[in-house]
Amino acid sequence: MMKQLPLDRLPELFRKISEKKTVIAPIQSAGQVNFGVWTEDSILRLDALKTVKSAKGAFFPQVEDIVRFRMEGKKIDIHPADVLTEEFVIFGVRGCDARSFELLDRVFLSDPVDPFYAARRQHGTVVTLACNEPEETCFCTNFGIDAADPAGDVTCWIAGDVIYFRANTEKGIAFTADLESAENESPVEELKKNITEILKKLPFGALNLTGFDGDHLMERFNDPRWSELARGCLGCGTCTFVCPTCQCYDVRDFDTGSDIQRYRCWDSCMFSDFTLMAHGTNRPTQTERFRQRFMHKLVYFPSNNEGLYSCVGCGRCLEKCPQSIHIINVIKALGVNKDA
Amino acid sequence: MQEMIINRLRELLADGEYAGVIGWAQGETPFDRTPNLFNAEGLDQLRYDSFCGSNLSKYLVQQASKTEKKIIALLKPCDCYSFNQLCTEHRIDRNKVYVIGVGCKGKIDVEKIRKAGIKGITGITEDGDLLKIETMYGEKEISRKDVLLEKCLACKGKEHKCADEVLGESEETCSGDKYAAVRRLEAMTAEERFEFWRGELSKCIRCNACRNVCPACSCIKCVFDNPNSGVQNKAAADDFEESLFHIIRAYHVAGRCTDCGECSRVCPQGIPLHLLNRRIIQDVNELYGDYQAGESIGQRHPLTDFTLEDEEPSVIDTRGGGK
Amino acid sequence: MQKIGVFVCWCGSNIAATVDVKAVAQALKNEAGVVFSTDYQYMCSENGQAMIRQAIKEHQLTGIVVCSCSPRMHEATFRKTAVSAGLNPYMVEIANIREQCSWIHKDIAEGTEKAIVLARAAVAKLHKNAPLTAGTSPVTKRALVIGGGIAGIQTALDVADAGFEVDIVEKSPTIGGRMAQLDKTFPTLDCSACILTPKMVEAAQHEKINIISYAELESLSGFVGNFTATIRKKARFIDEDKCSGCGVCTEKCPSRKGLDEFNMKLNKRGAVYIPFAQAIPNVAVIDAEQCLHFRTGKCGLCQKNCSAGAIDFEQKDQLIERKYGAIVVATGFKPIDASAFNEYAYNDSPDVVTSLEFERIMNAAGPTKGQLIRPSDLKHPHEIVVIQCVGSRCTEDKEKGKPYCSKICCMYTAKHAMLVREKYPDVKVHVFYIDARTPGKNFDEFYRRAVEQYDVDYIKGMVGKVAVEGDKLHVQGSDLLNGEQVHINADMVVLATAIEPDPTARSLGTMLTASMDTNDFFTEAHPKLRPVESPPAGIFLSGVAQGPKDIPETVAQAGAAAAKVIGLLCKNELTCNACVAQTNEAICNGCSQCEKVCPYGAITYEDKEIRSPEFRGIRRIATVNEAICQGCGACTVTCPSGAMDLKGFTNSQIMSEVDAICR
Amino acid sequence: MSMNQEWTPKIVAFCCNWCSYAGADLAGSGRMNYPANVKIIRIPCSCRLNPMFVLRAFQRGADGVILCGCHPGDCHYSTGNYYARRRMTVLFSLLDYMGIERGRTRVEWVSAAEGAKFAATMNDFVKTITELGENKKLGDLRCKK
Amino acid sequence: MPDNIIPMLGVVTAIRIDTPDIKTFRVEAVDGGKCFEHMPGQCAMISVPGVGEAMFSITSSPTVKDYQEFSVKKCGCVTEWLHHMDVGQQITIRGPYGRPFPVDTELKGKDLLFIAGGVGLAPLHSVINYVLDNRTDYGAVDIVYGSRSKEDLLDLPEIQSVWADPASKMNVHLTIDREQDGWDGHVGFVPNFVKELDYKPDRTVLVCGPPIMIKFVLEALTEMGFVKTQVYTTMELRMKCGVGKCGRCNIGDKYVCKDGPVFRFDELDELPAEY
Repeated sequence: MMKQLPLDRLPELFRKISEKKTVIAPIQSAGQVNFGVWTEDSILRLDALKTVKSAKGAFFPQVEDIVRFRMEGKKIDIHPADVLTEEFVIFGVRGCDARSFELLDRVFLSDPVDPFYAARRQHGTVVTLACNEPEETCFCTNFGIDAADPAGDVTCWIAGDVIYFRANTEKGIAFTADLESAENESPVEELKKNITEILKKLPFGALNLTGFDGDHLMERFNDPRWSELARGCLGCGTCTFVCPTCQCYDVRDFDTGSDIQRYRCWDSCMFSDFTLMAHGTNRPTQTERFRQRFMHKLVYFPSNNEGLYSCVGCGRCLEKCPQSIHIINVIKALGVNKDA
Repeated sequence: MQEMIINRLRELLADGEYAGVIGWAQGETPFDRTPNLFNAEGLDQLRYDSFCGSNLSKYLVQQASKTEKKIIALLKPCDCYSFNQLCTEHRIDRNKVYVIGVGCKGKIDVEKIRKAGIKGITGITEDGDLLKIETMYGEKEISRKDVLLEKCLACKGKEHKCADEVLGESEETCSGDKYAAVRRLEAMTAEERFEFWRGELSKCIRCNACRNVCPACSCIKCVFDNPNSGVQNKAAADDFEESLFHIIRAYHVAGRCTDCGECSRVCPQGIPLHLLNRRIIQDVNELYGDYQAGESIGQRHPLTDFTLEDEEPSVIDTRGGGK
Repeated sequence: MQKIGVFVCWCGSNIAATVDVKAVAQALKNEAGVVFSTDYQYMCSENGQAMIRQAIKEHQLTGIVVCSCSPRMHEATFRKTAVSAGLNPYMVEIANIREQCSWIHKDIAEGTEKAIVLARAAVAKLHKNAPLTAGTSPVTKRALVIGGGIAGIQTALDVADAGFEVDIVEKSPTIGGRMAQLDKTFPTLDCSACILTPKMVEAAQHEKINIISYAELESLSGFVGNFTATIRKKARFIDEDKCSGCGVCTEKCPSRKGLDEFNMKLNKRGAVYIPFAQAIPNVAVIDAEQCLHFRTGKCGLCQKNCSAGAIDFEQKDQLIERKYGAIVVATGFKPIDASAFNEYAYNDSPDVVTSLEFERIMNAAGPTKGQLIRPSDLKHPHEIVVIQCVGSRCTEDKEKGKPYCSKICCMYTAKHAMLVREKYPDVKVHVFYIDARTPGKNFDEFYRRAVEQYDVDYIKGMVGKVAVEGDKLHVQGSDLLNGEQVHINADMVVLATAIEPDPTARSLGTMLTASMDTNDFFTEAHPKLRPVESPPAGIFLSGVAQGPKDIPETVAQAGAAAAKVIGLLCKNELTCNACVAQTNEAICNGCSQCEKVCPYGAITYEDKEIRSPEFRGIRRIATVNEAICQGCGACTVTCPSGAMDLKGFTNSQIMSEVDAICR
Repeated sequence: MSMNQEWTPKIVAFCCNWCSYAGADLAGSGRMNYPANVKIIRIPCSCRLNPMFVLRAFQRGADGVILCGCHPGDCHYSTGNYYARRRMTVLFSLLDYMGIERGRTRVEWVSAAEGAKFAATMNDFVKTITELGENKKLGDLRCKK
Repeated sequence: MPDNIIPMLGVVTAIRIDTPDIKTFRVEAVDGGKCFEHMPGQCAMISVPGVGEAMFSITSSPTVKDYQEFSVKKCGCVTEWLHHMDVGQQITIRGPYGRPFPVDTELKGKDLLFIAGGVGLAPLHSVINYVLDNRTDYGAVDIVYGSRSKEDLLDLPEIQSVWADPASKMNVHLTIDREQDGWDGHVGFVPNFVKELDYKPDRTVLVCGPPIMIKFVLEALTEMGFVKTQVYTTMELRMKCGVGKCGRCNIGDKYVCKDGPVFRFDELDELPAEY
């Protein structure tokens, strides 16, 4: 059974939730929309289809302290950072980003479980929002994601000036408990049908992913076209850092003067120092680094995860790559059908 | 013009004297233009049109040293400054590059079209100053001059400062006072300026796109990647580090930045990074005389130079800002 | 990880009165890497040093921090102490807790706290120290003196007397320079030639001195102790070995159109000439532009008449390449061009002459054989006006004059006036002056003699205009003391023109990477403490090339420069500065920015094979010549990648200090 | 330093070895008082001051940074302070542009003979920084205890 | 307490200088005893806070009850720091990580041949001592070990007094690259030495050393009739997390820290040659 709320009363809802929980939502700041903590002064932008950064930061923040060391003489004191204990709601997650959480779970919740991530997952409620107007860069359809009916603890639809809620999980039921029931669910059905029609028109909506799997690992890896594809790549981390599924991280120490703060932060396999050791690196040129990123998404990850791709088709890399090199290029260039 | 360029390149590439051409290739969307190296066979993939905004000069740092043969580069008038600067810094061997200056009448920023609320773009055609945009939600129109890249609004003119030959016509697209935005910031109070920059820089995700695209940032190993530099850092852990990265970056390119505007073009978060560099350029010009980095090869830039009569640092107290 | 010892000095009560030295020593014990920490009454005393030595050995210290007086005081002492205990001298850091702490603070708590912070900073820096060894480079035991005037001759003689080879490169056909052109010298009024020519002869005959006349420095490479110079010896079309200087050729030469440079072009000379009677080398030279043989292919009278067969029309410029350990710049000066001062009618009347021209007119070997006659009509003048400061102390028109005082004009003007009055008491001499500047031994007495004994008419004021009126020169000036306009109908006007560096100085300075001031005088390495050295090591300054000066000053400076040269050449090898810049080749971009800011030209570039994780292949890399680098660090800041670092003051050392201070 | 102590500014003074460090020594031998929160770092020449050191000091909690070098024209290395002058002008101007209080950075030329000037400069600088208050804009929060 | 990111405390209780650039550190928990149990071939992350964290293979055998040892070659900032520390220094440690040599399964009952070069002996050291302590579980054991010079041979006293002791029933063959005074043993490179020793291809081989040595050893073994399923090695790539999450040390779809570091050569054959 769905719940509903007039759109203009959403801030009221947020206000109420934020008495007990942190609300994270797409918020505009300095001209850009990103997920951020909602406050009364925030500019909420539920109409923005894609935040610049994906929603993954809510569970896997770009920087997080993990442990602090205090050194004295030959002695070391170890003070692990606290894991999250407060509840939060992340609101307005799109179907693609919602899928990315499942993919991150595969990494961080597999044995041994990452305590920081696990705590965030445990305390976070994911409220997703259907995409009324998908864009040409969207290709979530390739990965079995329904932008018209996204997953999450709660699914929302904005139809006209009403926002509809459907709880999908226990957390979701708790979230929607106080909302009034929807009188009529047909606007949602109408909207879904509409969206489904638009999704059919996506230019990259139906990619051929044949041959991207563990069984063809060596073939894909040894494809001679990688160097051609990677030639324009700047080796920046834009694609990685806007990507909802990229999960590589680095662990670093910062000397604060009084102690050593160890933190982890997002890293990118596109960076030249990613695998650099004292005597060199096993990925010396951008070609190898570029290949690594896409092999991971399209071959290695599925090989280890029952064929599940580490891409959700959000299309952020299509929009943000400074030189317009992205996963579509790779899929189209290396796809098996081309060889056939 | 694209036809003309391809024909000329076919001629040049015919006898094998050149290792290839650095140009723009057709990407997957109608407006994706990806830098690539072309040989004679691949020329049909080369595109030159209003979407070729990226500056190709930095690719020559690697390519020109790799090949024995000369390489051909397609450079727009503004790209030539970066090219000259890289030659000055011995990062490109001028003798190994044949520069074809390609005409430019301003390049289109697709991001600006999106920002104007046009969604689901599937095609763009130009009709004089009018852009006809096909989208998944019907046809839209927008004025070309409203969606030019930010860098085109600070156009340095139509002259190619380093071309061995020039193909096509250029037009200056400068929108007037290029320091207007800098002055607007200067007119604010220190507190307002601080808030402005904190707002902008807090968006930074440290993707390094600005650095990696910047023709002045051609270091073999950047200080931010070097564990021994004392500032090595991969993610901004707090406000300070967000600023630190951009202050140091702006300072490192001071005197060498040609104001090519690539940093702002590639920033996924739309941070107006060029406003940092432009302020330095403005300072340098006002304090030490007019200087345009990359105007010619072999220049000595203002921070590696001095006069006995230079202003004292306290001059800043009396200039703009300082409130 | 270092094993560090900390030694806190009381300096009697100098430190201990306002810093709790025991507390400092105690606090430092807890610093990472500090394995020993103590305090003592006088660390610099023999007992204190022994304590340090013992601790180094006993605790196997890798470095020490001495908290004491300024490093400017005892850094060297403690470095020696460290060396004697087997430690590298650069593993010593000083925390200045006296001058910068105990002496400026009164509160013990405050002073102690600051001393601890300063000591911590020194420990933090020391953690990043590395043992340094100063490099060495060999010394070529030969000096090059550029310019053969009195400065160059004197330097050459002094250096040669110490037993070192010296080459003098002189651009004109003879050595002697400006001093050879002078008639008498102030304040003794002895004959210039009489005191100069013996020196010239001595130089010529000195077995260690090699005079390369009619030659100029073409290029210079290398660095202190190891310069390589290429010298262009211009073709003089005379075989120097054969020519006996008999002068027959000069008499036979049919061309008489040449202007005699030695006599300030006041008279004519032949196309083949010997500049003056005592020229050294006493060898003729052919002016190819004037010589009929070169212009028409005919003539050759000189060749026919030369019994020595010394005339060689086929002679070509010759390039001599030679290695030197030291270079002395003694390029001297020239009077400025007076033609810019037409308000004094210099261009309008031959009777308006410069002082140096006047000097030649007064000289017995000069164009008038020493007769004071007017150049225009060869008549004896009765009234002479001297105008001082022509082009000197000229601040308003930089194109025309010089902002500096030429220093010698007041004195030579007094000399001229005196000589005229002495020889021709009938001639009235008026001198217009702004200030009469006569500091110097017996100088003011000399000037007063001119005024008082010789009745020279000194008028304080400037001349507004000199106009040619018939055969007279109408001088219109102001007398500031009497507050009136002065009009004098003079027969001759002498302009006491400013002097300026020789025109070749600027290009020479560039060649030597020696810095110059805006007036093209060579800049000394330190205006007070190193007045005869140029900033680049191994380049020395002698004479007016460095700034206006008179003959005794020039000779004194020439001797000083020689002493510096001897000090350098008597070493078999040079110990370089250990704290020099160093390139990390793995990350050097070869961008050439560091080279631009190096004041010593210590940085060059080489294509080198690089094997680093980031790059494999041949790349342009900056190389620092340790023998030249003085360790200022300008390059390190210019380097964008941080490839350039300064040993002893590395980026990480300074940052560690910053961190420790801000902790 | 304990937490409950009242805030006093932290000042880092970079002094060139040849003039200003000697000037500071002279101030010391003349027993000229200036606040203890000024700590001097010796560098060979003002041109050794890398802007990164300035930022580092602020990061680590400095409230003011001052560079002292030889007077223009008197540089031991003849040209170093001229480069330093341009570099610091551009850096300070950029910091100003980014909204950092102008007074937090300063360059002062102090010769080896100007002990009194050194002390006076430090007194004045400490006064300026005290008035400006704590450096909140450029500090790294992780370095604050 | 979360244990895969947060390290535990270890204290260095002994330091042995093995070669000019290799030292062996004995690490115990602060309260004595081992920090954790491990199997031969597994690794641990050792870190010096503020300097960095690095992965080292555990050199001591699991059969040692009281401590673990690490042989560390000086090559980067962490190792540099470790080489400078004194006994009593605390460090942080986490692990064990990775898949060990199959000492209790595939290797059991087999005739073993250990081939090591330089510091490559370190990972095998653990296995050899484990085998020695369970000597009856295995057949013939041969050890071929080579280094640049006599001084560069790791653990020489132990090799000579324990491994070469007839009671150990192991054959030890040492070689150095070039002739040297005071060395009367074999001279020559390891791969050639292996060929000279002419083993029958029925051994199970454990090889570790510099990549170039491994390459030629593998060629030699192939020539001698060995197949890849008989040969094990350990890999080393840049690692950070140790648990296959940070995304750094993969070779194809395998993570060295989790699926390695021990690999059989036939397994590597199915992976991209990106190491």
